[in-house]
Amino acid sequence: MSNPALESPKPSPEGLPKVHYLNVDYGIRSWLFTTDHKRIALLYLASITLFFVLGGLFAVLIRLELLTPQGDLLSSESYNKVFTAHGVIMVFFFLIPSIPAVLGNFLVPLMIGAKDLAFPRINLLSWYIYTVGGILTLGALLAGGVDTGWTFYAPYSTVYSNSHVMLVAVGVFINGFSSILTGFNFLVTIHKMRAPGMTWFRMPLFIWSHYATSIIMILGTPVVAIAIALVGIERLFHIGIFDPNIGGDPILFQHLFWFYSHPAVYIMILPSMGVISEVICAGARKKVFGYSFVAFSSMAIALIGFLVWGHHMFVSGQSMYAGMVFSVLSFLVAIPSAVKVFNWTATLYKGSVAYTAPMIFAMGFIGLFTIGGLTGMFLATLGVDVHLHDTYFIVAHFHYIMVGGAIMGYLAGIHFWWPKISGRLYPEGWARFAALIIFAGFNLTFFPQFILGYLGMPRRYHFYPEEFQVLNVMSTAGASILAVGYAIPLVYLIWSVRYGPAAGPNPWKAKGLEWQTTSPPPTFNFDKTPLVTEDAYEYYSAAPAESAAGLTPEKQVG
Amino acid sequence: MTDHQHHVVPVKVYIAILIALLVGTAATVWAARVDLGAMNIAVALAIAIAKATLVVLFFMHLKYSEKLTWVFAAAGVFWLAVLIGITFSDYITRF
Amino acid sequence: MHSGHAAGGGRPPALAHHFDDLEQQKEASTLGMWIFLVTEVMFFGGMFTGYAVYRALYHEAFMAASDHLDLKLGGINTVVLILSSFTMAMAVHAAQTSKRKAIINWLVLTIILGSVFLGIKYVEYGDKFHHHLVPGPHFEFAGAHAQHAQLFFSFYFAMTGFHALHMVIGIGLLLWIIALAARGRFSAEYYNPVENMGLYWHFVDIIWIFLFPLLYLVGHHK
Amino acid sequence: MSGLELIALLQNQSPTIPGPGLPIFPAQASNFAREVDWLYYYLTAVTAFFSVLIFSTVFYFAVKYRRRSADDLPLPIHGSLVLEIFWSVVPLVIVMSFFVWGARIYYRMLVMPADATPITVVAKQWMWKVQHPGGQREINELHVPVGRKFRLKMTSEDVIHSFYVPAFRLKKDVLPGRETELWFQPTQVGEYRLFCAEYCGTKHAGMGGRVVVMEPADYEAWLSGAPQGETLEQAGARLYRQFNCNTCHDPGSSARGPELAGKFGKPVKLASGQTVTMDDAYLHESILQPNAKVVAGYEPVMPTYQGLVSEEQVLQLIAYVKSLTREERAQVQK
Repeated sequence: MSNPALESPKPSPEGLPKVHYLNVDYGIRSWLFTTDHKRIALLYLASITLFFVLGGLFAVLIRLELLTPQGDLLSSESYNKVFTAHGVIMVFFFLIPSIPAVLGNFLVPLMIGAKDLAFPRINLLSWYIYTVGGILTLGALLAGGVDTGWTFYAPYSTVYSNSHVMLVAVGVFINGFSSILTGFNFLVTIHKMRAPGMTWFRMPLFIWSHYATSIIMILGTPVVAIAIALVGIERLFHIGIFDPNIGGDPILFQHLFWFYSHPAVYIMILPSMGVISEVICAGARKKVFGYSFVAFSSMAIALIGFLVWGHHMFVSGQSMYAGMVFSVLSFLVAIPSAVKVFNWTATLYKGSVAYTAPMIFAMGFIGLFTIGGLTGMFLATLGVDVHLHDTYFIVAHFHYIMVGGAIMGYLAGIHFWWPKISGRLYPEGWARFAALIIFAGFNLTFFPQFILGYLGMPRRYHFYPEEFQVLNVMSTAGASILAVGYAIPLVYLIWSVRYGPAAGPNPWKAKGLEWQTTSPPPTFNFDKTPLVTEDAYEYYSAAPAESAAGLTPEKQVG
Repeated sequence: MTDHQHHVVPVKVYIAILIALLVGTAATVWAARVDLGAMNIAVALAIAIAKATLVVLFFMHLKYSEKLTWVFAAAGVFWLAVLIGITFSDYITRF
Repeated sequence: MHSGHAAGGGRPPALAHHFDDLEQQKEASTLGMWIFLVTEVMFFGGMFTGYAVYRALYHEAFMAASDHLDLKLGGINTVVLILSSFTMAMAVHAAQTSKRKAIINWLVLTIILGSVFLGIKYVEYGDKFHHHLVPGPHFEFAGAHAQHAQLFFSFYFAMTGFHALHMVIGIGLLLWIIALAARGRFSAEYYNPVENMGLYWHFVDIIWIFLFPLLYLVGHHK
Repeated sequence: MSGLELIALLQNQSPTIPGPGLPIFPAQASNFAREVDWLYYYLTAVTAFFSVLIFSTVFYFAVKYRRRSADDLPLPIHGSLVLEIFWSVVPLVIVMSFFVWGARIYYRMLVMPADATPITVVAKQWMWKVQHPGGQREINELHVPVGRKFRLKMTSEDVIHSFYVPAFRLKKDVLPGRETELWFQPTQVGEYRLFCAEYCGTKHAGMGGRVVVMEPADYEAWLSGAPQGETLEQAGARLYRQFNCNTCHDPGSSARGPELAGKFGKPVKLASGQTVTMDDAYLHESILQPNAKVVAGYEPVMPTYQGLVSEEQVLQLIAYVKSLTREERAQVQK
């Protein structure tokens, strides 16, 4: 192609390195007993993709059911189980581990110049815990499913539901520990394993966002674990902690649940924001605008994000004054998110913008996240939330954040680092096409749901009044486009593992330590411990991109 | 910052802390038997916090640890306070 | 941030491949343990929050129900646990001063004290079963506040149950540490596992330091 | 056409439940609807403005500063403190305006007016049971006259439900073991949908009905024709005798329990030394958990009625106890 902005990365003439983490050892045991963070990242990639496909199939069932108002495809019981399965799988088994456990696992040591995470065996353990939690949850689905919604509200979950609540509760409880272990490993690694010269303010923003995410993981997850454990205990032994018949308060469950589950939204979006910062800088070949503001905004989101959980409870019977406190705090958490969006946009200014697939995903992210974030304002606004709470407006809003935001970021990251992960280039044209299809399909699926919500269609409805049908048909049409959009990358990425041309160490000519080692990297990441001598994203520097690497650590004063 | 020589706490200190903890236990049992009204719980918690602080500082060597450990220990306490405090902002203004 | 030492001389056998030196390894392992304990604080924190809410709502009932706990056994258990914390601290001290035999002796003492604690807990639980104080369909509570007293006992069993579970896990880990110590793995150079074991054990002690007054002592003043 | 006219056009003014088609806004049928909509328009305008701003800026930069050659290396820009402050403070001011306006509406929604007529609503899987103060009962329907204020006193017999009327822009969770309230003043005659908005089990989607707002005259006619049961007070009086409450609580009885006449709304001294007001919540608790707050001078001998009386019956008993106080006052005035 003649347009340099549309140029694809050139295949590397040298081919793949002789020995790298993928071919250093073969056989199933070399994977199941690996302690290499990169291999564990791939184990996660495989399991997460499986859950994504499964959760997606449940989404397809939901959209097909809602094509007509009568509820004629599934029974109400099945429909309730389907949307619960969709929620549980997508939240706990796809979104929360997605970027941290795959890209974070792969890149955190590479980006800070470490040989591995601080606790490689605990890292592997976290994948096994995730797998056990996942198998239990799948077992519950096979045994007949669960119909509480992913929120497990008491007393429905503790007393009234006749489905397999126990099994799913145990599955989610166990899975929580995998998330805790991942966060804990990142925190120690980022604190203690940085390469010489990698000061805090030279760290890539991806690392900052993972640091913030890890804080949420270790502080929030135990609380939801105990909340779900108490639901399980109440179900099993009739030890009623939330039981209104003995004076228990079901709203207490909501407090404990949302103390984690609201910050969990930031577990999903913060890593995505980290990816976008990397991709935008590489795509515009320019230092990020306002580095420290973007870095600190991640921390601010993580910290303030812990103080806002009660905005899920404005109509729950929580006190009015608590509602007002939660509302004002919720508005505060919007500011750092806005700061990020403005800074990304400003980074493009006078840059050298290439229309690579990761960039198209990233620009899509900025747009969809902007809409998702701004519609969040509607829900933080007390008087309007009373009307919108538990309607399709909420459904649309959080899909804009979690699908439009988190998954766009995930796909941007997977494409951006695919050459590093696999050593090969994916077909750029197909990837751009997929990005556009996903963007279009996504908007058609979820924009009509904002209108549905303001009209008053409640969520989790198996059938609905017929005046809502036109918008639901639009949504289902969009979902089918979206499904095709998600299937395309799955095909060409797998194809590229075998047939893609060799990528070379740095196909994007990007900055960052991960691009200074071979693609795929060797088992211990770097032949020599790298020495960092400049800030992140110093594209405009006298030294060409490659030469910063390879300095021996002896030259560093200890 | 911190000295990287691992600090070995003298046995004397451990024994002193042990005695302080046992005295604290006796004190809290004794205080509970006196009716102080609403202050009973405050006294009990104050003694418990004092005992826990001794354990954290000396048995767990926090006193001799690097600043970062202090930060994480403080974060745990702070977030627990957030969880309890903000949850209570609902309950105390509800009725 | 660590400084990159040249890998001159042999690597110590206790040094894992991805660390530069023992100092970095020890710092990472200690920090990791503290972060883990922070998650434990939040785990128990959820139950403490629930307890605090209900205690504020049903103050009288909680006082009445607390009277049904055995203060004597609870008090003895508190002393036992504090002693075990002391023996654990002494085990770490022995490791720091490379007294290999003493490490094992102090750890065995810690296990014995921990088992005494669990034994007494078992007696207490049996007593509650006997008197129908276990929440659920067979719960019986004489006097006022029968329903809210049930909430108190729900918290009693949930909190002491999770605490006891931590003790059981702790005793299992102690056995493993003793096995390592018997093989002479610990010295003043390298004793991270003993130290982290100590941090865990002391944390479990701290939880009890709060559980004891909150559960056993709320009702006994008259 | 001005923007406001366009909004008015899109606003579904149809007085009945709309048929199939593509409506954008629900009808405005309560005192809150108009203001909630205005705030919604404001939020929508701000959202549209910033979305268009970000979209078009990203698009413009992406085209204008596209990569011209493979070795392009643009000059770095490190940032600007002034800009960072600008784009932190401006959003902060805007969101605080959302907060203040939203909180004002919320406050008015949650503070119950004194002159509102109470209606009892009991939710159970999967129906709404409504009882008017005159004793009329309805299931999954609520008839109200236009212009009068109503106050729904709601409770659930099983799980959490949520009473939601989109045309009123109002919603409130309905909880087991507790009473929650909702008030409104219908402003437009018509039929509007009633939904359960909190997931409550298998037939959650079917737990709906309609709210019928009528002209006052039609409402009177409906009242007289509606299936009429006992009033709340009558039912309460019957239960009061049926459960032998009178043996302990009537004046001159063996006086094992405190007298109830004339006490409602007044302070009660408790055995614990505290003082509480005898209100709905206190009576509710005292029926289900009699020994939680025992009146000073009495033994905790009353048995619990948990499981013996339904939530609805508790409300009937409370209504009867309240009526004892009204009668007392009436007699004094005579």
